Amino acid sequence: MSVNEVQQNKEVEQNWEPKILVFACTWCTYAGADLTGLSRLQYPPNIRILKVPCSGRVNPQFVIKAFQKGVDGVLVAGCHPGDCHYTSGNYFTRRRFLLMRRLMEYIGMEPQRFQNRWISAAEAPKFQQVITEMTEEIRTLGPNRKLRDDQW
Amino acid sequence: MVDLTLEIRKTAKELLEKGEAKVVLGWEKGNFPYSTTPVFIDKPEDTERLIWDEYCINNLALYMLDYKHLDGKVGIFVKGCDSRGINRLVQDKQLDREKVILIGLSCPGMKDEKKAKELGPNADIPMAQKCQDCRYPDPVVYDVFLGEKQNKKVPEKIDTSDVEEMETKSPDEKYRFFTTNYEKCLRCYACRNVCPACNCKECIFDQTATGWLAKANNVSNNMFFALTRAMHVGGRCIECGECERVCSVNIPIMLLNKKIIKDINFLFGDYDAGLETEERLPLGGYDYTDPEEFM
Amino acid sequence: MLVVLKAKLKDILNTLAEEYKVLVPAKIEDTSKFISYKDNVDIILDENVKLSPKDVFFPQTEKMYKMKTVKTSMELENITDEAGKKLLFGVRSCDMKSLDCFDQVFLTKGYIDEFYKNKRDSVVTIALSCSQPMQTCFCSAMGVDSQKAVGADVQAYDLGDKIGLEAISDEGSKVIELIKGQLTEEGAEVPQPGEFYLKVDADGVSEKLNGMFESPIWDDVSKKCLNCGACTYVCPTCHCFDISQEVRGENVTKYRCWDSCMFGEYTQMAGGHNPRPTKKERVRNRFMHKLNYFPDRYNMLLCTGCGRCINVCPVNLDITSVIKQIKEAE
Amino acid sequence: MCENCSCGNDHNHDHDHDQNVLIPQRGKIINIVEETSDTKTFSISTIDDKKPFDPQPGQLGMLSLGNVGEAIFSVTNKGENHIEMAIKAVGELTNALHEVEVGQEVGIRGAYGNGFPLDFCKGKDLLFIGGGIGLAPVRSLIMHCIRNRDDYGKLTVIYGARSKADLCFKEDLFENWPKVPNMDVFVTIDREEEGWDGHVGFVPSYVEELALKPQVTVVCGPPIMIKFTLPGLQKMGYADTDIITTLEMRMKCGVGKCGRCNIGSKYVCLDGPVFTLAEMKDLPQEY
Amino acid sequence: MKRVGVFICHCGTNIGGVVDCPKVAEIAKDYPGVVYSVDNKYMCSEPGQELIKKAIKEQNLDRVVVASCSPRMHEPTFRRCVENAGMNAYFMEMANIREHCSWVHASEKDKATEKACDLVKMAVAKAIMNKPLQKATIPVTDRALVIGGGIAGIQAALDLANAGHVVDIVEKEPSIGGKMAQIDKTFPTLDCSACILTPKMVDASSHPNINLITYSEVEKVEGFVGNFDVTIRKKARSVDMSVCTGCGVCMSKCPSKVDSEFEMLLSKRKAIYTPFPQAIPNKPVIDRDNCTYFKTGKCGICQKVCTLGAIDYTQEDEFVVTRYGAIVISTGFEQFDHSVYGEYGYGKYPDVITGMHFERLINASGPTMGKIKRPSDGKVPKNVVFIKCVGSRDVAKGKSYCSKTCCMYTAKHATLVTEKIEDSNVYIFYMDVRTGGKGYEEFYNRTREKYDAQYIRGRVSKVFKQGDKLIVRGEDTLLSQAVEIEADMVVLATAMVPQADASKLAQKIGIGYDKDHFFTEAHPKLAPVETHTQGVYLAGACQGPKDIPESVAQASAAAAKACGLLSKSEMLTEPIISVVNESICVGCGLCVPICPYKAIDLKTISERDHGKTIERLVADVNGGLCQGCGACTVACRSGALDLKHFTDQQILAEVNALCL
Repeated sequence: MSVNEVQQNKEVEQNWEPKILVFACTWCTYAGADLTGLSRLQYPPNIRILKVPCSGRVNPQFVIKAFQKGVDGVLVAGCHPGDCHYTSGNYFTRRRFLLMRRLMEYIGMEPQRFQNRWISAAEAPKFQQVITEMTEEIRTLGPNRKLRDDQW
Repeated sequence: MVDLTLEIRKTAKELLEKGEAKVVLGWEKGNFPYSTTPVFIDKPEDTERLIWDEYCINNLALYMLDYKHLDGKVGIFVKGCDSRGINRLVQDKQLDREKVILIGLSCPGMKDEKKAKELGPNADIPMAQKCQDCRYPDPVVYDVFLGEKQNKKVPEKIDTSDVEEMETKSPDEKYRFFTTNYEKCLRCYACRNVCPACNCKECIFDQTATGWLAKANNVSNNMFFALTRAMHVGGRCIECGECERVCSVNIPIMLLNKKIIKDINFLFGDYDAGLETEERLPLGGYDYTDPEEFM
Repeated sequence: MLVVLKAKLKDILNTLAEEYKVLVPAKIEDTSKFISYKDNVDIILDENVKLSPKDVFFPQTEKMYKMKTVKTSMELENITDEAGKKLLFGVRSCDMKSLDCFDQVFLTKGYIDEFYKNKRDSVVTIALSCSQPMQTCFCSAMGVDSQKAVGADVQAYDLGDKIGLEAISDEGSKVIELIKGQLTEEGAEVPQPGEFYLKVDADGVSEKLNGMFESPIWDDVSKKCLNCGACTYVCPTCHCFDISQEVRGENVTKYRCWDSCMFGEYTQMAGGHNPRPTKKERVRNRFMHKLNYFPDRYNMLLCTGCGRCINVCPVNLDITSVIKQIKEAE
Repeated sequence: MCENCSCGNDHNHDHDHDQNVLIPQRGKIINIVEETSDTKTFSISTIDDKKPFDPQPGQLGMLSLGNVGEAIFSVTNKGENHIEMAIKAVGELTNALHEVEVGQEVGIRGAYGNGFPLDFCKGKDLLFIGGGIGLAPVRSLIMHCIRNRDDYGKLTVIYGARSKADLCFKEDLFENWPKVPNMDVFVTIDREEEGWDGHVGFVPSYVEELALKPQVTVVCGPPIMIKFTLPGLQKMGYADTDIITTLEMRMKCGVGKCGRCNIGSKYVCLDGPVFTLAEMKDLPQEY
Repeated sequence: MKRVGVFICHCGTNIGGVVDCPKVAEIAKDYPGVVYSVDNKYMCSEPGQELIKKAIKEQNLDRVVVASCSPRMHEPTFRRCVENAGMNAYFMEMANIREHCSWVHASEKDKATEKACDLVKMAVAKAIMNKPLQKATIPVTDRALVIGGGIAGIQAALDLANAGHVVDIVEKEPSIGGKMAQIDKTFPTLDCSACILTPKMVDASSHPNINLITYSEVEKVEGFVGNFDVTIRKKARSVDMSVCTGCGVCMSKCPSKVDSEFEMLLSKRKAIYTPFPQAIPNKPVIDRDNCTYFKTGKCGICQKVCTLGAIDYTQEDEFVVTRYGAIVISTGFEQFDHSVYGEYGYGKYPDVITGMHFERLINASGPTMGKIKRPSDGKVPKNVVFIKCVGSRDVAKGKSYCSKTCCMYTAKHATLVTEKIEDSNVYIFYMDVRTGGKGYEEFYNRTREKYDAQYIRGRVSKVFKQGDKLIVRGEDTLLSQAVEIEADMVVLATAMVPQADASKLAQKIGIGYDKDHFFTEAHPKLAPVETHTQGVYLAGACQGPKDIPESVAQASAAAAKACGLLSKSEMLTEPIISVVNESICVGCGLCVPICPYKAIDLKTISERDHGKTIERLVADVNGGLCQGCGACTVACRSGALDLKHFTDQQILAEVNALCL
């Protein structure tokens, strides 16, 4: 049995639903999510958006912390390179998370659980698609146990 | 090495006698044939305590943090790894290069103290892991150089075969490997405290009120510690291997650090930290042409 | 003396495991410690474990009680230890001595630490004598008899290819009773301890320290210290702890966990004042505590000569050298 | 030696060995008095309106807020069914405490520490010197003396704070205590201030100025105040054994186990917090 | 404990039709800190806002959470609302349960309700951690700096000056005027460039609100919007401006002749010179690199002939620091270095010239007095070949972008050649012809039809010499056949590139620049003249290739923006900025290069440390420059840097709340 399967059975019975945290920058992705709403594009209700001014504000430590506390997936999303409201924040995001993503994968976290996307304020269909796909991927993987601090 | 020991003593003595340095950092013999311990000499007559042998493994660079506010200069003996540690501190603005006198020594590779303890000092003691991986046995910066440089042919790139091997494993295998190792972690913070790149005034792991890391020892918190520290020294790790050497429960810490070094080399171009002090750190900058994986 | 072949040790442990939760010294992931006995564990008998058995009695992180906090209300809920007796096999004299120190701390001076007491009361110990000290051992200098442990329920002797067993307490007799059928009576002698590599003379060190709080040796001793907690965490006698809580919304778990006097934050007060602000004060406190304060308070040294701190110290700050320095100080 | 049990402690205590000393009782805050802008006095009783424990003057209590943490404070007074603690907002827990309202449930355990030497003080004239929040531990003794007025000689209080607004226990200082027979209260603030017609100046110099000479003095306040008061007191002829003060260290368990509050071989939580100057002179200067 | 009030908005049926709002309000009552929770049809309506205000007062609330539409919609509304009730605006948090919930989960009502609860819970957790923030007022200095005195700079300065603001123009050349002064005629009207530029130059020089600081460069820029402290290096002119009358005797007597930059090296100037006769200020400078006196110490003729004693060889560079409220950057462009196109023979053959050379050749006051003559032998060329897109639209060798003006000026050149030289033939090699602009297409058509310019679609592969002819070999891609033209002269339409030191200037000011070193506007559509640094605006070709009318229009736009800023004596700043915890900061400086606004510096502080006074470095955030992106906070390992309103603890509180 895989690390995740060990304690899964119980949760599956209790109608487990993936819980995905989305860090979205105010200017692009958050606005893109707003547009998704305005356009009434439907996607699974499994994400919770946490608004940050810029994807450059997202500390990789937040991601580990979120997994520790019990989310099943984390998406960090911001403006496309070149579109950053603050000129360069997303270039730093890119560097940091290129490393972080590899590191997480390296210690055994499934890559689907931690994703990064550029989603502009105009890309409502992309937002819809990314969320839908990610939710499904994580549903397939099941509840996350890795890094989770559940001994309390 | 005996000759060099004499030269080391002479050099230290001169620095102290002439008043060029207020204190000289080196190594002295420990209680066992296979142990040495850092020593801080401030009197010319004490320079006899200094030695240079195949167990002078400690990276002395980080001690410079204790002398930040000393009026006067510090003399310090540096091997390759120590010198990169010095550069680390200079680049991090924790050390004024003018305030140290670096006495360079070419390192033949130090022996593994832990193995010596197990095998006994008379056995054939292998070279310490950190020295086997070393690519800069000669100091990269110094003011005085003692002995002869080896100009040893070293591999151009860091050996990451162990990292690559780990990468091939399945997610669950990898996770099990790291968690069984970090389950042992005592969080004694020896790895952090010995690291020249860990030179913060107050480490976030000590700031209990902020909620980053609870004191409770469990594998989840320990992994948070491990991953966060790896990210914090990412692009700054000078590969001295001290963290792994000092781990009281033998966690292969360099497997994380080397992973990040490998990725930085691959993603952002080859970079060896601690070779010079002016260049932008890999995580202190960016390039428009960085690989695009975010889609 | 009742003896058993080392090769048959597992048979005995299997028998005992029916009655007790048996813990044995074993290699695990590049280190060694006491772990639950299973058939496939890699028991080590030729040297002491790297991590002391103190966590059996005083876990690194120990849940104390729970609270449920809803708005202004706060309900308390106790946590009960797992039931059942434990049997700790193969504890060395130094580590048995450390339990003596722990008993003093946790069970005397007006207050009994129930968390410790519950665990302590549920453990039966089989001590094991040392045939050959490790290089870093100096227990004899700390007044510990490596062949005869204090406070053990059963004393075991390393007799080469055999192990000799001797019941010490009533609880120990019960243990022997359980395995009697697997033991044979032989006329074995209590073995002589081997030679110690480290020569340490600690006589009078406690008294000497009385006037040495302001001694310049502390500057000297502390310089190389990195203020990590390695020595304190591997030390079988270090018992400092912190109390904290894990908050999960309304549910709060109060726990205690090992702390180290080497950490700056250890004595940091809320207003900002720190009575032991630099490594000099911290290192001094550690050695004074081990060699002077504790003897003053409990009439015994807080060091059992297990040598673990010497083994793990990143900078080879060696307590035996410190003792020597103290004795040589003017 | 403790008479309640065979624990070997050198003073009596009233804990029940069946109860786990590290687990608090469920208590609640029944009253909050705002002393100054950063200090409040909290009255605490158990959930069933009893006194959580019966502290001797000078003893300590461990107070906790469920989701924030636990810290030790000196008990400033006790009532029929409650104890009082004056708490200054300096850290995470104390700041959180300053936000709670009456009715908030808390964890409370104690009493810890030695307390003031009542027998020694009995029948003597007492001088209490306090600065700022430092009056808190002394107040428990003052209140004890007032409750048992006949057991003690003349009571004198010298108290100072930075400004009028920083004075704690104003009602006691200006209303209650001056009415107590054979009791004098002297209050000073550091700097001149509008609306203040009392004494102006630092506590140490006020003590020398007044040149009072009761038999025993209890001094509590910021370290700097104590440091400058002691020479004056010694000049006035107090013996080291007649000068009593309290010490503070970081504490976690309160019962001499967790290790961090030691000064030399003494644990402040157990052997303190009350020390005479004579006792302090035997301790290493590390507090 | 905090007292949080939660207000759930139905937004009619927009939210209420999917999310069970009363249920959310009921559940929210149990969240830590919540003392009041209610739902309402329209929270943003007048009665809705009254409800909030009333609850704040009656329930003694110190935090408010509004769950409704996107904060991008109504955050200002509700901030004002709570502020009116006496609460700090930043104590209000919003949960987006419309765009992010009801509208996207229309068919999953239960799950949408559950999600709305979570979003409210996160907002409550964050609100509890919120700190009161105040907008700060900073003074605004009523003085503008225009960097670059070309047409864009002049226009911006005039607009600002006419609006009553004092303006300084910094120009690195001895005269203002820029590239437009070099140009002969302007398309599509073919009026004389100098005739329309010089009056503007005179206006600028004589305007009481405008100060010209020529032969000067920006050395350093410190401060922030409203308060830029700019250090200007006034290069040593060797001529005392206050004395010189510009009589020109010194220039006529000067024995050193130097190739004139203004004339594209086609004629000579003196070592003491003005770039062109109509220069403003019309006072010379000494080119020290080429002056005999400065080279050998001998000569000194100019000093001798100047009766006013204006020549001063001892002058040194002077540095002046002035405070400005706003900065307009109009540094213009340079010509692309087309030497990478060796195949075109530039440099090898004197008769291969650039468009700018051509401008000087046909200019009546140029080196040939307006006669088109080949540089090599002075012959009048009959066959002239123009090659377009030299450097533009060429990813391999040049720039990826279109320089936008070349199509038009080449058409203009073609017309002029045909007009001025009888029986001449014009051939134009092109990739595309782009003539967006009023009257441009008509002009192009005229060039082709009336002036018979032959447009050949294709690239030139080689230009080589045969006799005194230049053979231009290329391919006509429309006919798919090789072409060879015997030309007398070849004119290259080179790309526009920013000034060579543009990136350095950008770094000094702290603005962004793109891969080609054009300055980056704050938003390509909605803020095309602003930069990311508040108070710094862009005009002209420094932001991207532009022709004259576009440059002028952008200059006026930039001036209008600057006027808006300067018209107030003080301004409010956003309080969401980074802060440094100095007690933790170790002064490593890793945050410094990360800030795109150059808002972080290291400063030295002194403090007591174990009885000793020590000095150490710590990071220092300039609140006027910081825009609150938070990128620096992640770079700070010890967490000494934090972003107000989005602190580590606030974000962690949200994460925790979600996971409970």
